[in-house]
Amino acid sequence: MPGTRIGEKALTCLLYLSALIIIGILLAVVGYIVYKGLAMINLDFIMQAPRRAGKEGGISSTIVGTLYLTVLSLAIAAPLGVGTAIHLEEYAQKESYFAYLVTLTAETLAAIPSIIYGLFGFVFFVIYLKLGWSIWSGSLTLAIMVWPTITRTAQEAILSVPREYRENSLALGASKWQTIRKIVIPAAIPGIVTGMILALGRAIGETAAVLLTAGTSLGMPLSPADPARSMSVHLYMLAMEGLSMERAFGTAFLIIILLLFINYLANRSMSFLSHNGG
Amino acid sequence: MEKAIKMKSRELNLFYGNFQALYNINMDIEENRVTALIGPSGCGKSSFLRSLNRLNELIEGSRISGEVFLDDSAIYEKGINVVELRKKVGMVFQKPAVFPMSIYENVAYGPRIHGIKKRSELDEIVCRSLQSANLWDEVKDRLVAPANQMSGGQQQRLVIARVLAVQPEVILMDEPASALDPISTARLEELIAILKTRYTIVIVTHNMQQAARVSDYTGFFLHGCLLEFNRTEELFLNPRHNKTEDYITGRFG
Amino acid sequence: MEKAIKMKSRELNLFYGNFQALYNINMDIEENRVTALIGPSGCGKSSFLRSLNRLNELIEGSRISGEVFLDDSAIYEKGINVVELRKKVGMVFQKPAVFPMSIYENVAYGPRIHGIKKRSELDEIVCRSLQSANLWDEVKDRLVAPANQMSGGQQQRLVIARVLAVQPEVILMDEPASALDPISTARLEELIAILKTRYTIVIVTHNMQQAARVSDYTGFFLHGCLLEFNRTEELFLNPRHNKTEDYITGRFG
Amino acid sequence: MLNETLACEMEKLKEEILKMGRLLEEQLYKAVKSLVEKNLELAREVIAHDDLIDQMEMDIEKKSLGILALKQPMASDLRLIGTALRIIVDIERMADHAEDIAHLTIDLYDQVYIKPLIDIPRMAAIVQKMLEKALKAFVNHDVNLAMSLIPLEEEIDKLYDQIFRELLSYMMQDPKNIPQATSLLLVAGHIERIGDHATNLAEMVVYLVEGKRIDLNRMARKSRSASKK
Amino acid sequence: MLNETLACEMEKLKEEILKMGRLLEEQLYKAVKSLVEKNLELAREVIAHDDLIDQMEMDIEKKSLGILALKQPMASDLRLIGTALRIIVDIERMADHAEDIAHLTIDLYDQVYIKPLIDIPRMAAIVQKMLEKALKAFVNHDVNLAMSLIPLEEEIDKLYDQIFRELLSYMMQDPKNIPQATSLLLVAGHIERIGDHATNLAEMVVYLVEGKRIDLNRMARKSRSASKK
Amino acid sequence: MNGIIEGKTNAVKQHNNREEKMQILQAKAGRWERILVILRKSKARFIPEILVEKLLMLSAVVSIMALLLISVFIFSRGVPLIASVGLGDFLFSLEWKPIQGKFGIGAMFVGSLLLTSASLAWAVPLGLLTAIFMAEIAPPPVGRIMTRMVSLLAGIPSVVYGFFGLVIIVPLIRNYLGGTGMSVLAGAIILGIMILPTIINISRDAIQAVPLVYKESSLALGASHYQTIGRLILPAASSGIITAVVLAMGRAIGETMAVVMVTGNAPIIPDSLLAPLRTMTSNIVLEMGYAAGDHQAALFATGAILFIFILLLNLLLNFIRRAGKRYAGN
Ligand SMILES: Nc1ncnc2c1ncn2[C@@H]1O[C@H](COP(=O)(O)OP(=O)(O)OP(=O)(O)O)[C@@H](O)[C@H]1O
Ligand SMILES: Nc1ncnc2c1ncn2[C@@H]1O[C@H](COP(=O)(O)OP(=O)(O)OP(=O)(O)O)[C@@H](O)[C@H]1O
Ligand SMILES: [Mg+2]
Ligand SMILES: [Mg+2]
Ligand SMILES: O=P([O-])([O-])[O-]
Repeated sequence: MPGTRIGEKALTCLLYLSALIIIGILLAVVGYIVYKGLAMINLDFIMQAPRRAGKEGGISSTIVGTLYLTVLSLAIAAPLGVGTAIHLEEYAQKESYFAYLVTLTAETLAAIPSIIYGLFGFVFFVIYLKLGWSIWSGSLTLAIMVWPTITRTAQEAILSVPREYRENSLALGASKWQTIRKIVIPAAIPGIVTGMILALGRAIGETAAVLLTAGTSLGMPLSPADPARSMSVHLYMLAMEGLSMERAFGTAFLIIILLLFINYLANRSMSFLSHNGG
Repeated sequence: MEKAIKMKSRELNLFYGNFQALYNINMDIEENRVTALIGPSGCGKSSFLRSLNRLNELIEGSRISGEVFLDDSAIYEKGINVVELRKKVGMVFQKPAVFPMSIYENVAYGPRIHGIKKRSELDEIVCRSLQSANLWDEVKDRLVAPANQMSGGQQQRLVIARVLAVQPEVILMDEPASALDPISTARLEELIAILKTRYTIVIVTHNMQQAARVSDYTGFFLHGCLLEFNRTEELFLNPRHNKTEDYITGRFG
Repeated sequence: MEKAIKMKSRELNLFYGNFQALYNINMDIEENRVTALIGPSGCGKSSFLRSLNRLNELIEGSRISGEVFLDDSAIYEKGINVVELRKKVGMVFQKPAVFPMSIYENVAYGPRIHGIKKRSELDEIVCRSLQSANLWDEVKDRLVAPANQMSGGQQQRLVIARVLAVQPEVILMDEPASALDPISTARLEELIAILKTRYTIVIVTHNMQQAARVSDYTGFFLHGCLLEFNRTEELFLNPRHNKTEDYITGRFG
Repeated sequence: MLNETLACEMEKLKEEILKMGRLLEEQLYKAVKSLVEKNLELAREVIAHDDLIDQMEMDIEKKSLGILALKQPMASDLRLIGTALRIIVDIERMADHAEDIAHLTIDLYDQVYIKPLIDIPRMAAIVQKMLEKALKAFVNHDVNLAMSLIPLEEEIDKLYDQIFRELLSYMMQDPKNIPQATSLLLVAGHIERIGDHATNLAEMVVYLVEGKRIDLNRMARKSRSASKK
Repeated sequence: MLNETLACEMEKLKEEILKMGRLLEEQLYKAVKSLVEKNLELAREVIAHDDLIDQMEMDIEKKSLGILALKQPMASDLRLIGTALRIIVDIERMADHAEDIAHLTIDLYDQVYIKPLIDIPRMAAIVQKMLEKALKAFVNHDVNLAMSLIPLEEEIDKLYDQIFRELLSYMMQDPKNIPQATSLLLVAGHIERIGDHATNLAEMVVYLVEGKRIDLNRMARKSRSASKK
Repeated sequence: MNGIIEGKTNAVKQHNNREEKMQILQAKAGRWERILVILRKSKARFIPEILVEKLLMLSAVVSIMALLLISVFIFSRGVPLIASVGLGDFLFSLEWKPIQGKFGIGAMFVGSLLLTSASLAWAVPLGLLTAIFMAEIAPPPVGRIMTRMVSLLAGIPSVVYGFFGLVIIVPLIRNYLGGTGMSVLAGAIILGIMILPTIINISRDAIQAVPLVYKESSLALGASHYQTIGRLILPAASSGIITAVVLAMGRAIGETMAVVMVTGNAPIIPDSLLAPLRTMTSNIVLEMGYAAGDHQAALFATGAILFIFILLLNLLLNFIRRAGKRYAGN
């Protein structure tokens, strides 16, 4: 084949170039926001309540709102998701209609765009269940949204526990639940935790669904029945309505830092737990 | 030198859905002897082995007819405690599946499951089991190390120690050496020779030479039937069936 | 009955980073003969095999010193075309790695890579290679079926057919039967016996009996050294080294 | 020598044993013929050819061990090789006996026979038949044929006794006959022992085929020693 | 019988062969003693015990094949078993010779010996020494010891010739001596053959240890037949 | 329980035959004992086992219910309006004047498709090349670093991307290419960046999942590295790569916030790359805050259309996976 050598050289260049572009994009996005946002960050910005619709003051109430929303949604979704995963992998018959249905459900839920969750949360929780724009509505909506993430990762983690472990445990005279509790879940913990951290990230970043279910109130949320504005919604409002670009940068910076931290946690949990256990 | 019959199967049939995997198996397994099961792939060796401690029940759609006896009690009888049965009839699998815990915890797993909580008691069981599995000297200084840092052969012996810790009477082994290198295999075979003085062992192996080396009795399976069952020496030197002869001389298929 | 030397290594040393995996290997590989490499796990058999077609270069940090000759040309010389070399020195791996394509495409892969485009030509090569690999009769009616629907033994023979399709002169096999059941193994061994009339074969095997059955020459590796290299019969009946004797009589370690 | 398949090697092994057996038959035939016909050439040939048999024995032994080491034969194949290793010991010794007869031929060359040699060739003929049968039984795995050696062995024993007594009476008649008669006695003894070995072979064949050992040789020997007493 | 480790089984096999060898030595000793002392009891014992040797031969053969089938011995182990299979054939035949001597003792029981039996016991003693050495060499894998049988074999051959000639002269002297002398001649012949077999054993030991075959037996036989001529 | 037994015993006492009575008594006592034993045993083992199983099953049921509820609520709100407007008119009419009761989402529909294709057009090739680079070309440490970076890109939420587009991309376009900057181009760039991680991660995983021994076998047949990639590795990973593209497509269609922030949101079909557009998702999020009545229903109808779109994509995905399984996985 003539020209093969030159062709391969060109291809190599192209591949390196595309990798550079990706790195460039990341550096541009993160770098610019960090560069601009860093100037805004101080204790006041974090600790003070927003004033004049966010034009002045800090973002403390949105931080609290975000924490409220994510923790609550995770608390709802995690047991459900892990439970579903255990049921699917350990109890349900693999070929059964029910298992197929659940798997299909998880896939579909994972694919549904967040705006649809927003719509649903709005009609169902806010209006139909009369929860109003509240942290409850937002968390429940987010919980449904992140449930497939948790289920899927937990399912995969459980699936990756070798079949031999179970057989060995059963052959030692352990019951099924003993086997799951003592062997399967400990071995799958790294995957399960990673799934939860991923869900956490997704919940923090979510905007559209939260916007439609938790409202945009800037007041400090005290109970889950109160409406709240999350940091990402706050960023959206600030930017779209051009209220305060500096504060927008500051918020974006905080979101990115939070996510970086979560990303780091996910990596650590994966490697730490897998080294310790697996 | 005839010994007592520890386990026996009578007219055992096994089905996976509509597929019949075993046909009328009658086998007597002598106490304190090694019984080897050989035969071409898919002939039903593993299926038979797993039906000896009802592990076949884990497979969806598997059904059984006929009887299996352990010490004259029928293990498929209603009301039999499967957990008790599996305690008595332990199993070692092809791939050494050590649990992702420390060496100590691996061995203590079974006793813990069965309700032993006292540390001193556990310590003693762990020590005794590891000694019986010929592993104590190699691991006594690192009992808390993760078990999966051991070599394949050590792992397989650890799995055996784990089985010994629940004080079984019969040990079933499904191709326990097929994932091991020749040296580990040799050590495992030595271990089997020692263990048979105290336990009854049934071993499935693809390796005819291995069956010949370790076992006192050998059963040859073909298409789900137990074609020939005899003293190992007889079976390998003077097989009664032509099919057995063909298989062990490698003229098969 | 001495044959020409097809490949030879001279003072071959292989390093992985700082770890030396092979020490001064000198080996003559005769043409149209089967040469078996045996030895305990980690002794360097695979490393030596892979250095015969420079596949070791895929492993990061591997370095080599010394020489390997194919028909008197040094394969580690600068300017040697690695692609050409690997065409001449084919390789079969432990697990039958059929590509996720049809049977036909698997065999046609190599010739296609090397620029053969005409369908009739490809047809002929595929047919011939499958015949040589003793597989034609079993698959001739389903050449377009996905290759991974075949049995393990068939897959391994397909992999061999795929190697044959690029018309190699030497075939390296790294434990080609360790994933196969005894019957497939027997068929593979038969195939090797046929292939050696036309190719030079080097085979790594964990199974001493297999080495004894299939090979004409056997090399015993220990800790990266070629401890003994001799006619298979001599090596198994009258080993010169005590270590060899210990290993083949199973008294090792 | 190429490393070939087990079946192939087994065939070859059998053939070589047959070849060795045939050479032995020839040796025996020639030895007795040389004695009867006073053929010095033939006797020397027999003595020279014994080396061949010894060589064959070594070759077959080596090959058998080679097969054991390389091919892991089992069941009937294994028994065949076990038999081969033992058969060749017998054949080698039979050949030695034939050689000894040839030596005796040479010793007797310059003497006129005190009586026409009739019974010794007859004995030799029977032994030859036994050998033939034993080898055929070996090749064809034919137990019946192997068993048919018992009456022949008895016949041999009877003939030997007869020759023994006859020669003794010759010696008594005339002390000059003594050296020759003694030699002839030894010849008869050698032939008898060959027959004995042949029975051994037959016994091995029975084991080879049936996997069990019956003591043909003993049966024959017992009946012989009974008749001797 | 339990399926045990190879090393263990090999030890046992060696022991059994040794036991068989010792029994043979005993048989030979007793047979000759019974002849010298005209001890009918002892002769009968020898004849009875031959069954034991035959039984041992079968047992060892079975055990050897068992090890081959079950343990896949290699290298020296394999050679040992190949040797075992062959050695027992020789031992069995030696025992037969001893038995034949015992039969001859019984034949000669009612006769007064024409001469004091001196050389025959001497020959027997040497053969016994050979046997002992061969077996010891086998157990200890001692090639030198095995090679030391050559001079002994030559000695045996010389003694045999001497006895042969002596007995011939006795026959010539008095035809009445002929039956007894012939019998004694046969006894000497049997002992000579036992010596021959012992050389065989030694040869096998050399093969076992060195892995190569030298023809001790032939060397000895050649020197013997040379001296005979 | 004692009471029950005693009661029955009293009843039995009326019988004439004493022996019979005794037997019945014993039999009953035996049965009770047995039941007690079984109960005690099952308390120790079987009741929690079954309880746990049912609980786990319940969590699975909840998820199915959630999906059902979502479907029911979205469609029950949206479908009546589509029915009254007519599906064709609703989908393809370009007139979106909610105040006048004209509900045609044609422009938004086209807008969604346009924006999605535009972003896929550049992100797919770039992502695929990067995936190949990471899996096959890059030295392992570089590959590891890039994996971290890509997962970081994936973790950044859409609103941040939207914000970045708003403050960087839009002004850049405005300054160098003209227009307001709020445009198809800005949307395509931001959306493309957002779906890059999906494409890279999944196709890289697919490429890495191709067994090493395939690669070694191919090299041992005398193929060069690029030949191996082109003829063996990419085809073997093809179903994974297609999956990546389809997933990215789904993500692009469903994306809301970033798009809202950079595309200008004019409900018209754009005539150039620099013109603004509005997608279905933007439509919902922009107007949901104040919509009521039919207007709100129209927004739900938009959501329903989106939902159906996503379901169809999902079907496609399943189909690809099934086709992929036919060849893959020994
Ligand atoms: N779960 C299952 N469902 C249906 N058929 C099965 C199942 N497991 C095994 N079989 C079939 O039952 C037969 C016996 O299987 P088994 O695993 O006992 O064979 P084996 O002798 O152990 O073979 P191998 O040597 O390959 O392990 C085979 O034909 C197999 O296809
Ligand atoms: N990529 C690698 N990096 C570092 N060391 C390696 C690497 N591959 C192999 N080794 C070491 O080189 C030595 C020889 O390895 P090699 O794979 O050749 O052994 P082998 O004889 O084929 O063993 P096995 O029978 O287990 O396949 C071993 O000690 C191994 O640990
Ligand atoms: Mg199996
Ligand atoms: Mg290797
Ligand atoms: O060969 P033999 O001396 O035993 O007849």
